[in-house]
Amino acid sequence: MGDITLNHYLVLSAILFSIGTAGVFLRRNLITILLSIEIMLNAVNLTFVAAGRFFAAVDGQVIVFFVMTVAAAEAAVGLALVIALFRHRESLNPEAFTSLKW
Amino acid sequence: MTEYLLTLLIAVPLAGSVLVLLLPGRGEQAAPLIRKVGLGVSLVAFALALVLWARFDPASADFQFVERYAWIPAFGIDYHVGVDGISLWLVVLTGFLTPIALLSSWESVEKKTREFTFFVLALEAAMIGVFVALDLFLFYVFWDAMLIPMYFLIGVWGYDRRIYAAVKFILYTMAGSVLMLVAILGLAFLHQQASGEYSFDYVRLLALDIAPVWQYWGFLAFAVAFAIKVPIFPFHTWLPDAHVEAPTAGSVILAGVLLKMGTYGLIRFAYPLFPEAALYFTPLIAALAVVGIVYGALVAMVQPDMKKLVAYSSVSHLGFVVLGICALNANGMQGAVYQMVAHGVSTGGLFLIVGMLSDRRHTRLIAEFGGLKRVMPRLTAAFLIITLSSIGLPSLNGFIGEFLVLLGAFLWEWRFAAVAATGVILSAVYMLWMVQRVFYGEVTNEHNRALPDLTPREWVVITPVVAMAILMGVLPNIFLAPTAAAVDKTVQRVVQAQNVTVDRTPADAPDAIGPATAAAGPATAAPEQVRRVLRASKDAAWSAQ
Amino acid sequence: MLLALIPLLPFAGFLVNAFLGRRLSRGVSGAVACAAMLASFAVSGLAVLRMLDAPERVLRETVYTWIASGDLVVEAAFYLDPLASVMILVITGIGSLIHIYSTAYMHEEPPGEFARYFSYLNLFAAFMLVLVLGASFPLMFVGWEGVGLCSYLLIGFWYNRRSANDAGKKAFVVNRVGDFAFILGMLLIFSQFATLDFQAVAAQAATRPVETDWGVLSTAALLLFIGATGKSAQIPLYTWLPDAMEGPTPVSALIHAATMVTAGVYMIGRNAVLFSHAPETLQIVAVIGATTALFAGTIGLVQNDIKRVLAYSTVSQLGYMFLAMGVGAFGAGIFHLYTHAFFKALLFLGSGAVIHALHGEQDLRRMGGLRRELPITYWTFLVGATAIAGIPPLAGFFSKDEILWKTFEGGHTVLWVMGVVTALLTATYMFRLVFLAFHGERREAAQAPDHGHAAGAHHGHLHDAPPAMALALIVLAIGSVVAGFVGVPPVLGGGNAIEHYLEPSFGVHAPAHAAAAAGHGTELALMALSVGVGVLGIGLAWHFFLRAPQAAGRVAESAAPLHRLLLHKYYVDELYDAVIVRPLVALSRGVLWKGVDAGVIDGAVNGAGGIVQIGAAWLRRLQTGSVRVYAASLMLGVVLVLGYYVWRYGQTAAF
Amino acid sequence: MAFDAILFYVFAALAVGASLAVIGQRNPIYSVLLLIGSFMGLSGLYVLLASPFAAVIQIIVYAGAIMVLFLFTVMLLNVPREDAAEWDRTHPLNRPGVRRLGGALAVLLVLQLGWAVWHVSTRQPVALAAVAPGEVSSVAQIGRSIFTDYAFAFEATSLLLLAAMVGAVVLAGRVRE
Amino acid sequence: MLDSSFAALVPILCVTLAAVAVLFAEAFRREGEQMPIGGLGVIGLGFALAGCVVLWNRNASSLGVIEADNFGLFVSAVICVAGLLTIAFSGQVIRRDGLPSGEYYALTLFATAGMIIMAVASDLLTIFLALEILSISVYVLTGLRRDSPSASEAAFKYFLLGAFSSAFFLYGVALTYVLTGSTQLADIAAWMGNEGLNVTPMMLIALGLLLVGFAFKISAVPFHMWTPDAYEGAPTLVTGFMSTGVKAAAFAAFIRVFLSAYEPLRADWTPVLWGIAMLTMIVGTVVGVAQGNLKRMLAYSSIAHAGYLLVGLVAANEIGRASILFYLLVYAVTNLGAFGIIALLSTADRPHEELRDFAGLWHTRPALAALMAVFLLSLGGLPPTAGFVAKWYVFSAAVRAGFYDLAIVGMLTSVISVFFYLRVVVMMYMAEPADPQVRPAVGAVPLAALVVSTAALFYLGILPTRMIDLAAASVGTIF
Repeated sequence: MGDITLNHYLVLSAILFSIGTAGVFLRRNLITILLSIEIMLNAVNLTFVAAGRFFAAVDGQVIVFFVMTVAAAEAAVGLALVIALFRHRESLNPEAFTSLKW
Repeated sequence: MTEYLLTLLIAVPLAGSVLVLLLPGRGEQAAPLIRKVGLGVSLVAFALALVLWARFDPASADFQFVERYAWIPAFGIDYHVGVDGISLWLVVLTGFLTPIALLSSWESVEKKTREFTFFVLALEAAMIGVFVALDLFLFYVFWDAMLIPMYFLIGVWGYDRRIYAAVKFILYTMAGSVLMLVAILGLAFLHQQASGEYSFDYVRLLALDIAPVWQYWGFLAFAVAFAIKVPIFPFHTWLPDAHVEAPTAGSVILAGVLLKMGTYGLIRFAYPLFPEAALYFTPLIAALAVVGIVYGALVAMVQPDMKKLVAYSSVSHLGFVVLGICALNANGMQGAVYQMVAHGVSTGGLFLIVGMLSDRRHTRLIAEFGGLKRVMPRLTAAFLIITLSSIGLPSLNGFIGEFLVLLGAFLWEWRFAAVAATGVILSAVYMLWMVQRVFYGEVTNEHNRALPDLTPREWVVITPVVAMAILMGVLPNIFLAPTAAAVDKTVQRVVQAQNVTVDRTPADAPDAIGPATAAAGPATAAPEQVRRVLRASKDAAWSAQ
Repeated sequence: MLLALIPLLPFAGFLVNAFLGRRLSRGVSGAVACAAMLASFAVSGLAVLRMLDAPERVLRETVYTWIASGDLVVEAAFYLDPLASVMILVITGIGSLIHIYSTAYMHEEPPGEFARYFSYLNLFAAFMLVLVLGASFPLMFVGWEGVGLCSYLLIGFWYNRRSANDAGKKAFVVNRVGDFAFILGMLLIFSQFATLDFQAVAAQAATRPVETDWGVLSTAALLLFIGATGKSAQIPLYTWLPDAMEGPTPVSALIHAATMVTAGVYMIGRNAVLFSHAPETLQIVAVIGATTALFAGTIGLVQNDIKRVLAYSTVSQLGYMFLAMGVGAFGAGIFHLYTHAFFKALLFLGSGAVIHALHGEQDLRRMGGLRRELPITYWTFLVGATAIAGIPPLAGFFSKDEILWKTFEGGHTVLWVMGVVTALLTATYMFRLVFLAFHGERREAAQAPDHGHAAGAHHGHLHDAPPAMALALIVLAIGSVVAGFVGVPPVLGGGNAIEHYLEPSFGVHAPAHAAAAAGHGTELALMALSVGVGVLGIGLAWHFFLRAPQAAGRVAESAAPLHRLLLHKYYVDELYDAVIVRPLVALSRGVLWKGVDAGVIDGAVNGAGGIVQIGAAWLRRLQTGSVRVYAASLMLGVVLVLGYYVWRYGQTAAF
Repeated sequence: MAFDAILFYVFAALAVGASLAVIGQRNPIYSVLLLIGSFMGLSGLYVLLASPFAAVIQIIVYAGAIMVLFLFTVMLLNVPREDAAEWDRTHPLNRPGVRRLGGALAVLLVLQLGWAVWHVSTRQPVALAAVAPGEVSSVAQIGRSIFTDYAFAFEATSLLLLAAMVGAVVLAGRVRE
Repeated sequence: MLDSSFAALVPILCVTLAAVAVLFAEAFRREGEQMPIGGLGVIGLGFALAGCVVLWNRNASSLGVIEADNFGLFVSAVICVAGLLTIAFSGQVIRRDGLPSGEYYALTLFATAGMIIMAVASDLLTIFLALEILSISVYVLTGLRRDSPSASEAAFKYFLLGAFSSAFFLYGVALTYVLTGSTQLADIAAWMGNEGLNVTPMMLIALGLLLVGFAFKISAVPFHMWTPDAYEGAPTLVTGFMSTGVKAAAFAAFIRVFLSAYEPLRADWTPVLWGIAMLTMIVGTVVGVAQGNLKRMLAYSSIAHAGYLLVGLVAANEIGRASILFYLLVYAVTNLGAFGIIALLSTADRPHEELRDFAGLWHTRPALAALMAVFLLSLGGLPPTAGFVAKWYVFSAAVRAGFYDLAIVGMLTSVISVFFYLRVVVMMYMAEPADPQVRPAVGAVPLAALVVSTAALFYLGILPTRMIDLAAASVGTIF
């Protein structure tokens, strides 16, 4: 324990990242899966901010700004796709969308 | 013209193939014109091949008509072509058989004449390219490029199981040749390590001193590629399928020229480039060749399908060629070169006639025929002559090659020759048995009663083949003489490498059979010495295993 | 060009008949063929005369270089020496007669077939002459195989007869078996002497010591001899010859009696020096020859087909010749070859005349009493039979006796006994033939004829040989009488001219002559013995087949198994069929083709493709369509890559 | 234990706990809301890291805009709960073994990442508090940085947003006849 | 200073402006009015291509994150060619399929811009943003056929996995930043150069995560699972475009990152890439054998080709880099040609993408069949097409570097791949048409594009010297 070092943040972000990855293939709801990806991105953001703090530079936060933009863009497109999918199948279960395979 | 002769030989059929595509006319309306143009182009190519022969200097062992232009300089790849005595005849043979193949399909190809002619001419260009290429990259390009037209010829114009056969043909051949490509690349980089620059040039690579381990892998890669093409037992199973399913023209070219690429490759590339490895593997290859001779003959004997029978007979005959190469002496290798051409003529002829029968009856099963001699005596006579040439009747072409090969092999290792010579018996068995069942006896099948004899066109197709078979048998020296210098050079190269690096036995090592007496004269002394060195080294190679 | 002309003339005849035959009438075809042969005969005579004038009695003509490769140089060269001269005269002379005979014999064939027949016959003559005149092994081999080819074509001349085709094919294939050894022999010789020219080989062989133990030359000679057993129908490759009787009878006379089958003997004579240096091989030759002679003679005793009897007789007589060669009596062997050509050709042509008269009937059991209706045939046939039985002063007596004497003189007592027994058998079966065919009464009703076209003809009046055939018969009969006089032995006051004439060809310098004088008494005694045996044989035949025909039947019944054995030719054909042919075909079809080729090799090839297909099908199932599985796969990849790094770091950090 | 440290653990626990709850939650609405909770934790951590800009946009942009978008969608589609139809429950991928495998992969990833981090930590055990924050907290500096050093990235982002906008419209919009 | 500073952006700007212009044009388009919108794209791409030519050998650099070096320009040019070909085929197809043309072209151009940025970016963050630009555009393009369930499904799968993998990639960027304090490739390279001998786990993990991100984009095994589904579901032309453009861009960045920034860790990434290359070649070809849908088959083929390209990367020598460039160009032309033909033969209600749909094509459309055959044979690597030279080039790099195993496996798998390419040829040439189906006519522009592509393939196959020299020059001066 003791002092909080960069590593604490890195480990925390690793844990969050892994939670996100687990969510991607454990959940059976497209929206939750998208949320899981958001968790992953946030975990990365934490790393950036912590590292920026460590280097005493603003780069970390700037990058986080861009990552959030990306997240927003992904969310927009992702949700649009979810809507499109839902129109076809009335379901958000990923297992309902397996017409393309093999 | 001489300085561009080889390029012309490649370019003329190629240009002809494009020309055929561009000829006006829709569908089969244009077919008569296309046929004539195709035939004309192939005849021009043949004429060029004859010019090549006429201007060829038989005394020289060097490459002639050499052309060399930088192609991909970054890798030392040149457009480098030339012929020597070994490739000369194969070029001429290609030129000889292509018009015949086209003419043989005059009527039997009823659909897509344009594409058919295109592919045949493209194939001719690629085949000539293979035989004249002196840059390994160029060689490989032609080698692989040749597969495509052949694939289409089998697959589109073939018989019932044509697709299986075509795919098998192309995959089998490619599977072998890609390893060769890796070896070629390896060679180029070895050259780069040795001299600082890449080179795919055959002549330069010959000067390369290759470490034994590279030689072994390189030789194996080359040899497998060529063995599949030849085909050497047990890589032969694509051949019967391809032959049986191919249209007549395809079979003729396949048997007549394509198979020779494998044996040509062995002589031109595999042996001279990797002499030590070649010597190491030669007994194995020779053993496979001998097995192929007997095996091919035995399997041919029991085939119910004429084309398949002839196909297996090719396996047997090509075994002779390979055995001749393995003998590594002038007789054997000259015999091999000769046998390549002879086999091209006679087996080509067999396929032509089987094709004629097949055109008439739409079957090639031996059991469907019988007693045809009564109905079509002329065709029978032609078939008989070609049969006899195929089974090696002296005074026809088959004998010379077989005899020289057996002689060469005997001088090297008599056991191989002894087993191989049984092929002489077996070829008579299977061929004559087929002749008997197809042509002799009573006409048993009503369909055969009214078959027409040779048409004028078929006369034109078959006469050159028969004439060639006789000419080659009666005046073989015309064909042998130009090969002598080049063959000697090749043999010397392989054997000398042996002398330098592997052979540790004293020069007067006792010969198992006994050397020629001094009375044999100085003329024979040098080959004898070579032979002796070779023998000793072969023994060493065996005992080393 | 003189020598080259000899084979070229018949070859020209062949070309004419082969290419124009269909448009020529029978008369023209036959005339062309006969003219070609006669011209060749004339040229041969001319050449022989010129040869006799030449120094060392040798003519050599090089036309061009045929094959040149490495140190192998084969010239298309012809070589005429006394040995070859005998042969070419026999070939062209008897050949001409047989051509003439054939014009009548084959008259019923349609013109196209007639021309085809003569073209083959001419081609045969051409090849046979190449065989004889060739100055080197390969050139001889050209003729050797060429005559085999013509034999094949002529045996199978009636190609719609299955049995004829089978016989032709069998002849060719069995010959090929011999050729296989012949080729190896050539190769071995080349490897030893670096040449294949007969003279050069002989010259070099002469410098070698005689191989008292088995050696290279013995092997070479043995291989050549195996080749000869094929061509000359000796044990074990004789089986094709009796079947070859399927061909037209003149063909049997020319090819399967007078000329081609003697090629083996000729070849040994041609290589006498080589064989002389291989005494062990000579021993084998002699034993094989004597055995064949005896063996074929026994079979000949019981055969009922007139031509088959003659065929076995030929095999038997060829055995004699090999016996002679084997005991080193090359001259005697060639002498017998020469006399045999006359009387055996005569016998065959005579049988042909019988068959011709009976419209194809060949079964002795349906003949009898033909003496009255076919007088020319009968008398000439009788001359031939007497000659072969060894009754002096006919040709057969001198040559056969010479062989027996040389055998005895060489100390080969067992072989001599076999020879004498064979002589007895020869006389017996030959006169059995004469008595059954020409004496007694016609027995046509014995069995239903199985030759369709022979059916209606039996009761009509039989025609004796037409002029062309009669001419040949008579000339040959005269030959059979007088041919032997060139070889009257010294003991009977002759000079044995032919053997002296031939000696240079064999390179043998007559070591036997010194001892000859001492054995005169023995020689005379043996001569008497062999004549006696001949007479005895005739007597036996007379007893069993004319005086008391039922006695033969009784003997046959009392030794039924033996009789059956002989009738079925010792079951050798069946044996070959069961041991070689069938297993080979079964092996090829069942094991090699269906098993190895289609099963193992193609199985492996297709199997490789199959593995890819299976792998594809399996891997493809992983692509389930579920995005979560895809994510898991991606994740798995991540974990594997990172895991690899963990592992890798652990590896390096350990140090 | 310093106050900073306590706050760190509290926020970390919030972030991790909420995140776990997000993926352990069948109702997407709750998931979205829980994720916002997680973002709060992160925001707190950003404050601890002397990065107020990040902390603020985390709340305003992320929680305020993006998550609202999610909420909109969830409500628009009206699928409050993860549907677990019969075919889904019997789906091979929902067998416990497969699910455990998925979990195991995640755990493995944690271990791998953690391993890497701790290996670093043994070498650089520097307390962040000991590092002078410098200009990290200066929003002005961030603005300068964005328009100078990151000018291209900024422009690229505009491109990204334009593309996403067009994309979202074309995907979610009504099908044109 | 300013113009030189913005010079490197010219190709990007051209494409972006074209995209914006397209959007404007679409906005002002009246309902039902036909507008040659594609022409705008052609102009933009043409100028971009011209910009690449002008910038050649200038080593222009803009804003510190864009390096218009020859390497980047070569790839940019390849991407522009891919874009041009796509647009050339598009006019007819989108009219027929009723796709929203304005959005289609705009997104295609956005994606192209993203690709070009990715090819020339020298900063990890920029690369990430470029990746997102192109990805998002392509996701949308994939799902453009909203009425088609499979298109939506494909788009979503692609999107989800793409987002998933870019999170990994981003994490890799973050860890790199943690280590080095910078996202600039040059800085990272310098740092790695110092620390390279002293490898820490963090470096390896960062490396691994970046690798995963790239491997996903180039669809290497086992990160390939999205590929077949996305390729099958997407509109055919989009499939062609993303199989070539995305691959080219991703490879450019891959090479740049791994051969500059992470070059010092080569010993660490070579074995992993070796394994991935092996797996990719094998799985791609083997599974391709079992496909009956042409688009899906070409998807697996594209996986296999990614494997061959990886071979060049693993070899990592001069030849390897240059060969990748050459290969990308050839692959772009070839693959787009093949997909173009599939697209041109399809109609909205009657897709022409199953193997059996091609039965007897030769009889009804000999020219198209011949062109298709050439493309397929080039994909299979048979001379005298460019595909052969490309493969030869890549494998010679492997042999040069001593990776005989890769070369041999590559060769053998390309033989297997010939099998499935030939299945199409078999269908076209050796099978009779099943039912006399009406195949749509092909317009002049697409046909011209196909013919030009074919000519280019033969040109590059027979006289590759110039292009090989160009490719070699592109990489010679950079890394």
